[in-house]
Amino acid sequence: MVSVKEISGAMGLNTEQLLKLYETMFMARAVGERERMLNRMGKGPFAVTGEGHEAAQVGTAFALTPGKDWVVPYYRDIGVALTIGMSPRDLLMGHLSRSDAIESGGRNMPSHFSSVELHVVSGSAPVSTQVPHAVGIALASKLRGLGEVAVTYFGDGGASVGDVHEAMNFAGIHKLPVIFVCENNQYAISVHVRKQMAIENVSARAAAYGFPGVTVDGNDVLAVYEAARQAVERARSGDGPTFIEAKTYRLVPHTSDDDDSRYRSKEEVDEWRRKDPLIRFQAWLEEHGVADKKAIDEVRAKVMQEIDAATEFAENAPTPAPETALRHVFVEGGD
Amino acid sequence: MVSVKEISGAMGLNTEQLLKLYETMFMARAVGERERMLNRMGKGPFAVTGEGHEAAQVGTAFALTPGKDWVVPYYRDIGVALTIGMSPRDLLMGHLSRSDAIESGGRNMPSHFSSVELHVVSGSAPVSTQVPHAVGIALASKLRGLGEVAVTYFGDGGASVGDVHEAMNFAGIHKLPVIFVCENNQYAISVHVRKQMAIENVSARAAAYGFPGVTVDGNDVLAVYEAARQAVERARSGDGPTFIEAKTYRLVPHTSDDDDSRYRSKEEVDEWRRKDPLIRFQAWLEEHGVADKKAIDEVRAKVMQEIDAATEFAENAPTPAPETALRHVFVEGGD
Amino acid sequence: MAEKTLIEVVNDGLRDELRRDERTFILGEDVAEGGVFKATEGLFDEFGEKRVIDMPLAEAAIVGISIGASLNGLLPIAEIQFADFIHPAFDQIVSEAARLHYRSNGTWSCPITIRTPYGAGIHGGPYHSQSIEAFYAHVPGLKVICVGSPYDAKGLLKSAIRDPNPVLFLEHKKAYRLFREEVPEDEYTIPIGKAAVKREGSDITLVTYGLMTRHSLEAAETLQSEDGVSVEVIDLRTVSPWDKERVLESVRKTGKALIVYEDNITGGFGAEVAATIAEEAFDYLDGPVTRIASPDVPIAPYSGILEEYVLPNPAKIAEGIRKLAGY
Amino acid sequence: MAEKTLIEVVNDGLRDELRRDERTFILGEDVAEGGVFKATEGLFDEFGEKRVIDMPLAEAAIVGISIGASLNGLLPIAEIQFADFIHPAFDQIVSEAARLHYRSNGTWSCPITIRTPYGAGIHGGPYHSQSIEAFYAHVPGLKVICVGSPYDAKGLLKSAIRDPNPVLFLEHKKAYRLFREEVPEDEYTIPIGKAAVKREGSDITLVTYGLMTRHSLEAAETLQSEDGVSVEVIDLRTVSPWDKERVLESVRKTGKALIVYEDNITGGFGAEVAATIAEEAFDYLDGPVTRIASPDVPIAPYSGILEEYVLPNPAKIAEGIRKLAGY
Ligand SMILES: Cc1ncc(C[n+]2csc(CCOP(=O)(O)OP(=O)(O)O)c2C)c(N)n1
Ligand SMILES: Cc1ncc(C[n+]2csc(CCOP(=O)(O)OP(=O)(O)O)c2C)c(N)n1
Ligand SMILES: [Mg+2]
Ligand SMILES: [Mg+2]
Repeated sequence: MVSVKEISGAMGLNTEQLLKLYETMFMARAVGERERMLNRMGKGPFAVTGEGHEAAQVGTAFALTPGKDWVVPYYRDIGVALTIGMSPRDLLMGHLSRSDAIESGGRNMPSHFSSVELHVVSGSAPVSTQVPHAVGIALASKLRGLGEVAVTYFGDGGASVGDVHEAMNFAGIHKLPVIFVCENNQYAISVHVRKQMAIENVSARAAAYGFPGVTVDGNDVLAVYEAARQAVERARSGDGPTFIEAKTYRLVPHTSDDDDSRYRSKEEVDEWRRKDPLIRFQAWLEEHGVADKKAIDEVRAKVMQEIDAATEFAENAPTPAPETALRHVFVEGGD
Repeated sequence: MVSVKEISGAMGLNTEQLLKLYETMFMARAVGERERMLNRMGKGPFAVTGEGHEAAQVGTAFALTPGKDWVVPYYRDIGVALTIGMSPRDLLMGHLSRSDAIESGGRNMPSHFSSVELHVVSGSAPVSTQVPHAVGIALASKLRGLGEVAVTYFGDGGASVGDVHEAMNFAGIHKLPVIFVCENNQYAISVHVRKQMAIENVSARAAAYGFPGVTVDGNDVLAVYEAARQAVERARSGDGPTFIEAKTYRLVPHTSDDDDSRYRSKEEVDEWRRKDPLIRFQAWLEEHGVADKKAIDEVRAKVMQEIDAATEFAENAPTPAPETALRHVFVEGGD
Repeated sequence: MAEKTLIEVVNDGLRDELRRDERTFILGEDVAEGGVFKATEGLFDEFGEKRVIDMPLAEAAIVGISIGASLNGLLPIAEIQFADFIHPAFDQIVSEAARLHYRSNGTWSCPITIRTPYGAGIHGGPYHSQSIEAFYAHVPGLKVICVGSPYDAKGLLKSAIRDPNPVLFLEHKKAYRLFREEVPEDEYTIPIGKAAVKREGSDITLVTYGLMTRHSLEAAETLQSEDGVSVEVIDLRTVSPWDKERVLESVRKTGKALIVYEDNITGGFGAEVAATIAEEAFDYLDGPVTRIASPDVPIAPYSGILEEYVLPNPAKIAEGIRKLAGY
Repeated sequence: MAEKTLIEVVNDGLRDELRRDERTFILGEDVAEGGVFKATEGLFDEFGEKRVIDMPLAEAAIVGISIGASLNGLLPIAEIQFADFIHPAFDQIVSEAARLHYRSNGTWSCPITIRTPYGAGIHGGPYHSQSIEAFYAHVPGLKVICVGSPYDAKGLLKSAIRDPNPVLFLEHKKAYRLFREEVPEDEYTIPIGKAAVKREGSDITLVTYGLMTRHSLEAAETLQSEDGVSVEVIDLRTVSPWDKERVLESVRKTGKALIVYEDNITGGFGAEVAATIAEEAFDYLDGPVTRIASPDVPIAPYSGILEEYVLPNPAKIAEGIRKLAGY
């Protein structure tokens, strides 16, 4: 196997890791497409996916220690969930709101990722409420001396919410091991980023809280990974938070309920399609001799097989029993 | 009368204006002391005053056009209210919650300044909720082409609140004629600013919203005035918001319910007493031959007379009739 | 008269008011593009960027800035994209908008309108389905309207926008396109605070609002035909201030009261209606004041199976009427 | 047994729990210095900066960070300086703390305690006097406690901190130093959700909580001595979940119910109690289910004259009892 040093620009990743990175990105893409397809077929009333965000999501999560570190994602983070270890089956079970879906057993919307074992925190829909949760998790990690890092994700729209200010301020004061990842796809549904902030790079806000902020090309998975790796290092060594802005683009409508042609041009979308992080990383892998077309095709075939199997499993899995709707309002036997 | 240019460092203010500045600062100091004295005498259950903040408050408000521009103050801004045109009588009527007190007729706490005519907006107690109001006022000024500037005030503690982030962000996006004045007295009650933010100058946050922020010596009234004058000019000419941080110190307890010896040393307070903005400005006036001791004494005597008269008036003014408590929940005759 | 849906008349009503009064303007998320439910469709094109303003994702600011603009001569019409997302603005609504007039002894006022889609039944899950009227109907100084049908919606939206007080205008999102109603093209308004008797009856008074009015009417129909029970269905339309007199008058006539609401039962707005009837119409009661609402779980789980299990529907309401009638 | 005030036992209870369980910690504004009411007096000195954390002025963060810390093995005890200032955290409490366990199908839980002083009568004006229990008692997944006396406060505070669910613990600030009660030094807890009969009686059931319990007992005393009316006074102590059974049992015995609460009347928590009695004890009622509360104005205007006019007091309660007794 090609050793680390031999791959220039690989940010210290070896062949196996690089292929895993690609596989996970492709899996994220394919799971998103599958969910939207199922939705169009009338299977699952709603789909929200992250096509286009794969490099930003997988690249950041790849720098973490799954099950030890914490991720506090938002609804678009299929790539984050998969990188940390949730399976296509977990996500498709959630998409079809099956009773055994680990995310919520059909109580939360799809793409509201959750796994207690994997430290993937269940989210809600109100944008950015999860950001203080990540800071609280990081506070506990510091107070308990656990060495765990918490990473939370939100969009450019989410950056406008007051909770983000309050949470980042506290994280800065106490130099907490937390990383703020903003997936800046330049739109909050239809609202362009120029109507959301008067600055070029939202990462500049980190300076308002006394910690570093970086802006990276969110479609360059290796650049994203390297930024995340450095942030994790900082966090783990007690140097406090980092804000990472990954500039990217949503290649699909906001959700299955959205018609993005109402607010952005085909030309703009096409231009970004040419910057597709998957195509780009595949080219890089081929150029650097990490994988040839054949190897890539094998990876894709393997992933598609898994997704087909997961789909079939989920479609045949049982739905929740109606009366279970009354359970878990309070911790059972808790008092 | 000494003409403008002849007074070096007067920021273009003439003798009359300089004396008015001093008179208003002294009046703010004296009204605060009077309210605390009345409270100790059992007259008025609560007092919150701004001794030490006079330069920051009067210096900023002095740059405004009273009755045209808007002030959206917080509870410590006795100096702002007086500069804009509220009288000691108005404030003392409020302190004693008299039925004719223009602030609230005894409904709001003292130092919750308000005057529809003077564009002094009634405030609440929740810290920083007033900040978006100032931004909305500025939005209306811009949409209606009124040329009015809105200035809002808050403390270092108030800067931590999410509403401030959301409001400053919107103001930056639309380049609104609004000024954010942070009276940084280094404490939120007992919490030192180092436990509130990881940065040296909170004015640095303006950069997160795309407009300028400046930090001034909040005990130097002329420096504060000049910063405000420039900010008003920017706002009026359509160049958008400015953030002004005035570094100062509260020379008195937080409120009549607070014992500040629990969280700050006598030495620290004494050190700041030596930086008293009133003493400092009086010395400047004397040095620059704007006023001699005698002139200063005359100003003080005149102010004390007014405050004594206002006190007497307020003490003899009627209290609210009990049943009026039911009025003004909704606009009367409004529907 | 044209047959219109609820969402169509909201759009019509907004257009009318923007044309009628220069002081009005709309602000909210995605409103320029027409909004996720298309309530503001076409308004940006007609009125431009000064009258239809896209906001950053920040509900506290949407309300707080509306309050400020209202103090300086404008009549803001704020849209909160889903009622579930109004919570960050709770402080601005409760502490500021609702209390400003009172705390200033009647000198300042805050004529803002906050529109938002609420309610369940669209597989929206626990964050696109909530009823929020109970929180706000408790707050003095705030008016709260809940509409579930086109005719009422248009007339009340105009009254809300013209009201000198802060008004929370809740539009049931499941009713947006559920059915059409005859709605006059000509100007009309419906007074805030007045209920509507949607069906006259003599055996039971059923008090409800929002989408539950439609479900209740269906149930009343069933009871009439199947059991010969005559139900008077009252749609409050405004929950604060609510039409106590009209409700009490009906209960004094029928002697039995059933209150139906969609929200989880405990502390829901229907509790206030029931408590008022129990105190002020006690002498006339021939049976327990009964409530039908959702159980105390977060409204609503996403799965259609779970959602259907918790929400009131015509069958559950019919069952409740039957039980009370048989008392 | 020592005689203690409410504020003293809150301090004792917090100290006991910090000693008992290493996972607990306190966070809030000014808590290191002891807090504006001295609830955390001395705790920073004993437990240090890792267990008693001063927060920036940001209530949404205080609650949101507590939620996060609870997910990672800690038991946060958050202090909100005044209940009136909890509103910015409404979204974090309602959308997050209360719904996390349900939305995750019981896999995640959120064992946080939020303590805050509430209530009027101290010339606090409209922003240092509010009752907030009605907002939160409506929210499934959240427990809400209202204490107005030392003995209950200590036992319930311990139960709140140890409860695996989010608990809102409301301490009536006027009761902080109003009176002393015998409070055992030894460990004891009081179960959440259980009411206490503070006075037995046979003619009328009076249901209340918080400071109103004390006022109600005084009124009951008056009625007994002056009118020979025997009032059973029930202090709910917990408003969510509340002790329905105990209340219904009493009403079935007395046949008359009076609900007393400090908050403005419409949509207050007492409406739920009244509605429940009217539905589930109808057959036993010999008179209207009556409520005594503040009028619908922002609680409370600052002027002592205005404040006294709006708040319930022993005289107003006695009047209400007399009226109901004479029915
Ligand atoms: C508090 C809140 N307000 C509004 C919404 C409705 N909403 C859902 S996603 C969204 C846009 C979010 O944009 P962004 O944060 O940039 O993330 P993206 O979808 O672009 O990845 C909005 C307005 C919400 N979920 N929560
Ligand atoms: C939202 C909110 N939380 C807490 C309080 C209680 N409180 C009143 S003033 C204050 C400190 C404010 O400090 P700062 O903003 O620096 O202003 P200063 O008093 O120092 O001038 C606090 C915590 C409040 N009024 N509002
Ligand atoms: Mg975006
Ligand atoms: Mg301060």
